[in-house]
Amino acid sequence: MLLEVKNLTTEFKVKNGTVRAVNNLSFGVNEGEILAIVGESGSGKSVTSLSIMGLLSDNGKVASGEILYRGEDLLKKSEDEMRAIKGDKISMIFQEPMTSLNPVYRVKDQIMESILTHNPKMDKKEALKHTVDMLRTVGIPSPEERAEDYPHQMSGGMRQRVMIAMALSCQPDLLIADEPTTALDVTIQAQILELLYEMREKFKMSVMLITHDLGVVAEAADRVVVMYCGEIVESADVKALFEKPMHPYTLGLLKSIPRLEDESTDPLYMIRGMVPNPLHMPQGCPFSDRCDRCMDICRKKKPELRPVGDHLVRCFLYENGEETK
Amino acid sequence: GGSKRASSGASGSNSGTVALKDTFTYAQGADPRGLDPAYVDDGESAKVMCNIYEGLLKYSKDSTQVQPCLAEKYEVSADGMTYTFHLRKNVKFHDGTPFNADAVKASIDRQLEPNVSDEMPYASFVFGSIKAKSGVKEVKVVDENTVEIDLFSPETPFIKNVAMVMAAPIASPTALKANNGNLNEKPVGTGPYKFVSWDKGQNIKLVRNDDYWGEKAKTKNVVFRFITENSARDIALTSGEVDAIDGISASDVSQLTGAGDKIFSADGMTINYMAYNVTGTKFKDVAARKAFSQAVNVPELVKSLYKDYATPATSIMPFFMNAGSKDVKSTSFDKAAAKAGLAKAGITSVNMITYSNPRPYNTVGGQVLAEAIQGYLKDVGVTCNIKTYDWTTYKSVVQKGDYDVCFYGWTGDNGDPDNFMNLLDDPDPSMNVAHYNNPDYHALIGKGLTTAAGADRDKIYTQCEQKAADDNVWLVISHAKNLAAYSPKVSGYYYHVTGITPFAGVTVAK
Amino acid sequence: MEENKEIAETSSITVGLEEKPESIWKSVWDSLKKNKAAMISLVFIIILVLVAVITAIFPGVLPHDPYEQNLAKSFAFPNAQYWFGTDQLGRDIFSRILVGTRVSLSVGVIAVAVSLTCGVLLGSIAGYLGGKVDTIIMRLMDIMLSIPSILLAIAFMAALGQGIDKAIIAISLVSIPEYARIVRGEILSVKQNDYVQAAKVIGDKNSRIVFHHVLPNVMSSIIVRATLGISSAILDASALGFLGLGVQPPMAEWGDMLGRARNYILSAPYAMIFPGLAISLSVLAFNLLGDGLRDALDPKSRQN
Amino acid sequence: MSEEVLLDVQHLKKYFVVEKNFFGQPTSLLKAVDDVSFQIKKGEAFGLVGESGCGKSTIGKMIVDLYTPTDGKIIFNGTDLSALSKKDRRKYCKDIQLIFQDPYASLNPRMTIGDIIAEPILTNHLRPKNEVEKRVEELLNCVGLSGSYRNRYPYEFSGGQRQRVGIARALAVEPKLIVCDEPVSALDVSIQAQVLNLLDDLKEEFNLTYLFIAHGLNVVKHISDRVGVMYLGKLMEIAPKGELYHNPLNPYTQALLSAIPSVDPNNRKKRIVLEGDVPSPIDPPAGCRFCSRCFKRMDGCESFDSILREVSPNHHVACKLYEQAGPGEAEHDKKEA
Amino acid sequence: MVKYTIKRILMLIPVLLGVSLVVFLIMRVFSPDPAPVVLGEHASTQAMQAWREAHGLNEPIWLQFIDFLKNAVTGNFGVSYYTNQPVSNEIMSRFPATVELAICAIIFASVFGVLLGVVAAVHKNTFADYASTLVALAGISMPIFWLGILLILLFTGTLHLLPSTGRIDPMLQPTGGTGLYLWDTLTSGDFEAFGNAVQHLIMPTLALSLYSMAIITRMTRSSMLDTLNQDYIRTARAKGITRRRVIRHHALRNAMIPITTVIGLQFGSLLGGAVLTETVFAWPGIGKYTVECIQKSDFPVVQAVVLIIATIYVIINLIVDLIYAFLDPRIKYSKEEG
Ligand SMILES: Nc1ncnc2c1ncn2[C@@H]1O[C@H](COP(=O)(O)OP(=O)(O)OP(=O)(O)O)[C@@H](O)[C@H]1O
Ligand SMILES: Nc1ncnc2c1ncn2[C@@H]1O[C@H](COP(=O)(O)OP(=O)(O)OP(=O)(O)O)[C@@H](O)[C@H]1O
Ligand SMILES: [Mg+2]
Ligand SMILES: [Mg+2]
Repeated sequence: MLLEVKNLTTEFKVKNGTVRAVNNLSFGVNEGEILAIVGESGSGKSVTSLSIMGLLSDNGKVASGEILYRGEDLLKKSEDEMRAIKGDKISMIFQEPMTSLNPVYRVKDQIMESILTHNPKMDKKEALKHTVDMLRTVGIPSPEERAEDYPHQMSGGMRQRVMIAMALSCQPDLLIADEPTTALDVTIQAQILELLYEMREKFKMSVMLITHDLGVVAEAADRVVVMYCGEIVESADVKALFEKPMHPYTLGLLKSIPRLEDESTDPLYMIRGMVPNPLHMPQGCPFSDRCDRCMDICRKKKPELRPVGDHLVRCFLYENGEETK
Repeated sequence: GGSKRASSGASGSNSGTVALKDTFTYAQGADPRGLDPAYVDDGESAKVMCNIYEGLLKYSKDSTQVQPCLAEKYEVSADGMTYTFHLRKNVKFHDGTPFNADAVKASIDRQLEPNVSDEMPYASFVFGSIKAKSGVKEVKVVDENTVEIDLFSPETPFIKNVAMVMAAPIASPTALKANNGNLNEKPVGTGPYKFVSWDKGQNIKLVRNDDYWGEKAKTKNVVFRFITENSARDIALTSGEVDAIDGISASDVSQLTGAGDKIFSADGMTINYMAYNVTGTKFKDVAARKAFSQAVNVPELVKSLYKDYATPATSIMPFFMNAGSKDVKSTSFDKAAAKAGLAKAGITSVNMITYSNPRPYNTVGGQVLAEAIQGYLKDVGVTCNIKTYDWTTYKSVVQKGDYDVCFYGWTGDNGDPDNFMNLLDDPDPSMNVAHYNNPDYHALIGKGLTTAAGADRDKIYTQCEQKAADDNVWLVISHAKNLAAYSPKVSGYYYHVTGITPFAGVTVAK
Repeated sequence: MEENKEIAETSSITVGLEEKPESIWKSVWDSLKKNKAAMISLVFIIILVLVAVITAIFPGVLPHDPYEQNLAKSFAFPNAQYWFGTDQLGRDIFSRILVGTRVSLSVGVIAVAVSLTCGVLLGSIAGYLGGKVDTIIMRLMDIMLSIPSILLAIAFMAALGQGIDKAIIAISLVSIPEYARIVRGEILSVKQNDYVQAAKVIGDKNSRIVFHHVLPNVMSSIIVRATLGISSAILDASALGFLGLGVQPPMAEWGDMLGRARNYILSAPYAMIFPGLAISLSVLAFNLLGDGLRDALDPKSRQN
Repeated sequence: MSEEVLLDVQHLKKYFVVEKNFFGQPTSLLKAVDDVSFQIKKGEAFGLVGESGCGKSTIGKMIVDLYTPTDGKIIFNGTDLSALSKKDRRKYCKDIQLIFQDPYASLNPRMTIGDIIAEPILTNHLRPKNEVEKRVEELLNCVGLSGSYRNRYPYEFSGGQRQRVGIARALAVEPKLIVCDEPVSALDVSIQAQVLNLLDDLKEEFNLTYLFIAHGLNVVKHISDRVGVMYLGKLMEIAPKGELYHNPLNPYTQALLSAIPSVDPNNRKKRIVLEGDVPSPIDPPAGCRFCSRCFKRMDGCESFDSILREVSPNHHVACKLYEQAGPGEAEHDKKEA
Repeated sequence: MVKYTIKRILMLIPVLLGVSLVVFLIMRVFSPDPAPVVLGEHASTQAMQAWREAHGLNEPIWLQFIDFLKNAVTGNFGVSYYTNQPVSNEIMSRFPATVELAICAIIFASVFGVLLGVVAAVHKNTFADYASTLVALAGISMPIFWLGILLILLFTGTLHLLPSTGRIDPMLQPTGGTGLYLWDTLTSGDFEAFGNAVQHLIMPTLALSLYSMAIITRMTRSSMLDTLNQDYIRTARAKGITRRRVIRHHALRNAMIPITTVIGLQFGSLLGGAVLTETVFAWPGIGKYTVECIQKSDFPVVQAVVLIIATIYVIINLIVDLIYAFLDPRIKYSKEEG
């Protein structure tokens, strides 16, 4: 296993208390696989990735748990050691291509910075050449010229390509992609996803793909982790998950998306209510308020994540290893 | 006028053994307006100019008695209309031009019609006006070293005017020609110091004139620095940035002496007064004016406002200008009488106008003075509404005459009593702020002008003063002392009654 | 931006929707209450206001008559009788500072009120109407802004003459452009908001849109500016007073007291230290309160 | 749905001036909407899709009078709105309403929900004052919110709830036509469905007509009857929903459809990936706007007039491929599953 | 860019015209009559009338204004009423003092303001943050003149460390040159004079710059906090570069964009603050002189000074805008209006 997250809990201090954004989270990423993490806004996807990268904002900290990269706990590493890993072994691309590049530096300078940081011996000329190569690899036309551009001179799709080029410039083992296509147009979204698959093949790396779009998951992922309110509610191989979603939340999500194939004019399936406030979590299962199949116990106790068939599910319906009807 | 003055000036302790600095730095409150005696009217200019220029005559060190200077002697004709000056020989201007009768004529002629210009504030005061047939009629060059000046009518003050630092000094005719007749920026005279440079707002530097005809100046360089704020000057002196300062406020004296600095204090030629508007509604009657005057305890007021650095006034002129001053009887403090008198006159409120800036005759500024008087009048049930204006505005406001009482003052120019007393006879309301107009008084002034200097003349002016006191035209408040402070290392410093500061005798120990 | 919205969404839900609704001002107040510095300042300002009002209504509470001179006791060192000493005319500095509160506060408040009104009016017209009107108004403001305000104020004072009313006019005049600019900028940005467009779509008239939708949303930044503006008006007034252009005697004004005492800093430093402290502390209080208000009015901080 | 046309947009254009010379004359134009015509029938939901910046919102804003058209007509119920004076135009406010994309920015944060909904009623004098409150409650219930929320402020609500308030505000004037400008794109998946269902229900209940603007074809599909596809200020294709999804004719529509990932890991399709980005709408090239990215580009596209032609009944396409084509000859592309 | 600059310079003309008109109106229509001051204690009513006539003050105001404009265009601002010297001489002899002080102050304020602001932002909610916030609060709350006097009391009155007045010991004063003593003494290699000039500059600079420094500190702090929250900072951190480089290279560079505006604006307010500072420290500059001239109704001087200061102010704003372009590549001037 390339990366293993064990019992990760991340908390934020806010005005009125402490928000537990990620709660006792455990999962792993295998060499060469695409692991998708899905969940609604605020379910803790980004916080998980930021915890791995050690990029949490000042008011947040990992309260407990381990993050093992090739067996070594990243949380125990010094700042310098972490810096050597970030951008080199594990790199990350972000949701907002429009704002994730520094507006005052040329594209080439930003990519070269990454290369030179991790290859201090390389001279500038060489780094520039490598930069142009990377830009070409991610499909930027006439890369020599575009390398001289400032980010604002590029479209969103181009910027996301630049971000990818930058993330891949040191050939990382693991790429964390936090909703890399959400902010982009449909046709551009397709381009970027296509590029990601290509790059994965080319660089033989693992990808942790964060998204809230189940379509993207179905298209791209090998395995899926579904998060809700900072916890994993279900996790399985991608085919298994889409064939037989177990957790009522996963099921709801899948049913509520309008599908192209769907010809009926029936109303869409709706998940009732809203995500609870992280400061006022319900006592029992966080989904209990919105669940169609909520039982008494759900409101009182928190279910455990347990294996059910080839899934891991956190629901009292599967208390006995199989669905209770 | 005679003079008997208590001078606590810097005693010239001629300790020849002490090593001397070659620079004397003096701080005053403002830049001179200019350095051409014909073009300026302010004390700050005078202090600098008196070191560069000389006139035909000069005042003696501690009075306004005239003494020879560039003229070795002079004669007045019997009718008092012709003055003949015998000039000193072998004197050169700083630019090398020889000093002679032509130079004298040039210096005076430029201030006579038709050459005189608007910007020459003292020209008519010193030399009169040909149009108005007063003052100088003609300057005649008798020979290289003799000049004859003819007047239109006998004028006793003329000889004092010739010793003034304004208008009267003789400037180099070559320099005048080279600078379009205006030496404001490039003064050239015959004095003990030569002009070096003037950095506006900062300083003026002078250097010793080594070709001086008389005793050479003792210190090589003189620097005048311009520091507006009183407190800033005080600090500059205590911290050793400058060697001497003037215009210090009375309340800082103890601080300065405490720091080891010395104070120079001598009666100044000033009067600080409050004028009643005698043509106004409230103070038409002498009785009302008298009652108001009685309400103010002048000695107490002066003591607290000016500490020991102004003398409570009992008459218009300081004693040293006119021995008779002491005999003048003025209205004195009487609270009960004041209350009764004011009630009788039906005065319950008074409009006062005053100026905000400190003036040479009133170092605390008109506002503080007005407030103090406001306080006294409150005790007798009269409300004073004070309106304060800065000096610029004040002069225009005064002109309009829209007040019951106003504050004003006067600094003497030449030590002649006419220079003071003539104020109450001036037809111009901006000079004669009380709007006083009395035929008897007018007659006295006219007589004084033509009477030859001496005891008889002094008596005439004493009568003037008594008349003004009886009529309660002014509430005379104080004669400011000329206050200056200098470091104990300085010797030979003095501040003349006319407000000038000749530095030729000053030394500064290292 | 994106993230804030999301945090906002998740956190806003549980405000137990059946509870009594909470007005915006109450929540601003709640969040202001947590800011210690702002609360201390607020208390200080309330005390200032009380002092100003009480000394005006019951001058008897003052330890001494602030206008009563006692020439015999001029420049008394601070002592049990005269806590802050006496000034040149022997007046009690402490009483004068208390009375001066009224002058400083009213200069601050009135000047801000006047300049704010004019500034808001000009800024709203320029910002909302745009086009030529905007250009003309803003050029005018540019002209005023390019003369240092203190010089402009001094010139106004020199022209108008001395007096507290004149000082207020001068200070108000010179601070109009700043308000106009701020309001215009805010209006331009609020104008872009969808809710303003929504108001147009439902058929609101321009005037209603400005007064109902635009201005109230600019209000919070105006309030903050105004609070900070009071502090700079107090500073400006004291600067004018210091230069001897402030008030007519015997009125007590802090800057004026300081300016007069300046000539005696060596002999009577207390005569300038205390008025200076009074100015600094009041200015500080208004600044801190303004900062606190800004934080409290910031929608980001209100969400939780 | 009747056959009566409620909204008829004819040759609508909107050009923004991006650069002026010293004398204030435009030197560069942004053609946000360039000669667009379509009709919406009473009771119909017309979907308008296209990528960011193609001019969808601009059309919507012209219809609700937030922008003044550069050229063209907007005929509502037989009246040409673009020819009316400002004052007369205002009378139509209550007939045409807009729902905004951003539920956070479209509600005045200083007003209570009740006031926000009451405002259009009062402005347009639709109810006597004393009935307004009742009406507000009614509207709130309509959009699935409790009437007791009336005194709350927008910041106390979630995005989905705010969008409901926005819908209630639009409904308050009892409009005939509602322009929905991406009403769900800012919402979470689970909330999206709630709002879409609500809009669907309301349409039935109040016999509304929708112009429904969206980014992607999947959202539009559920709600609209007919769909128009836009690209760079021009309409590329208009067809009834079923027709468009099963038989997209314009290559752009095809690409757009194929870009939507399917929710079935067993059916990972080969998608059409377009090259490059949408070109800038500033001084766009003549001819077919899509030709720089088109995978079926051929000679003459650069000079194609880009006019919609009816290829089969009710199916209009602007593409060189169908320039001469009658309905029968239309190239039937491989259908996307 | 060149086109933009030219356009901006052209736009100065109406502003400066407006400034001239405003000052002209204030001075000539509303201000007190200069005659009594110019003519001094001995001014008679008649003399004053003659003087006004001679100086064209009896002409219709618009004629006076046109006259003034005509002369101003040729750089002739007339002659000071009070000293009879050409106004340009009077101003030029005092100008360097103010320029030197203002430059030192703005450098001091910028350097320390940015430094404190960055430290405060980077160490938010720590002692360093509170300390610099405190300094900033003190800076915006203390009247300049009071601070100046306190400094004098301390450094000159009590400690006798620094000179309280003037720019330099007059005997060390450099002659000729630019009038900027630091520059003049340094270029002529006169280090004693340089040291002396520095000593004189310390307190005025401190007093004048504290307010601006406070404003810059606050601006820097908030701008840095804002920037540090930006996505691209996270990107930079994800690259594995050092914290220091993130702050200096990525955050500060972006934060500088709004800070530059504030610094530009502060330069304007420094020119105003100079009035008070120069008064307190007897600094022979243009600010104090202008106040004196306003009070003396020396119209020609006031008109010229205000026009010059306004020009400087507007030019500084222009420069700030140009610096923007350098700092922020997103700005394209060709498309901007004003
Ligand atoms: N800096 C922070 N301070 C306080 N709370 C935070 C912070 N960052 C995240 N959170 C909280 O953590 C929770 C999870 O946030 P996270 O950003 O991981 O969501 P997400 O799943 O990435 O959602 P999205 O799809 O919107 O990106 C949220 O409830 C949020 O309120
Ligand atoms: N007020 C305006 N001034 C100048 N250009 C504008 C203005 N409004 C819109 N545009 C431009 O017009 C074009 C079309 O904009 P519009 O908002 O209609 O696009 P859209 O299709 O709604 O996009 P999105 O999906 O991002 O909402 C864009 O290029 C936009 O930049
Ligand atoms: Mg996220
Ligand atoms: Mg849009």
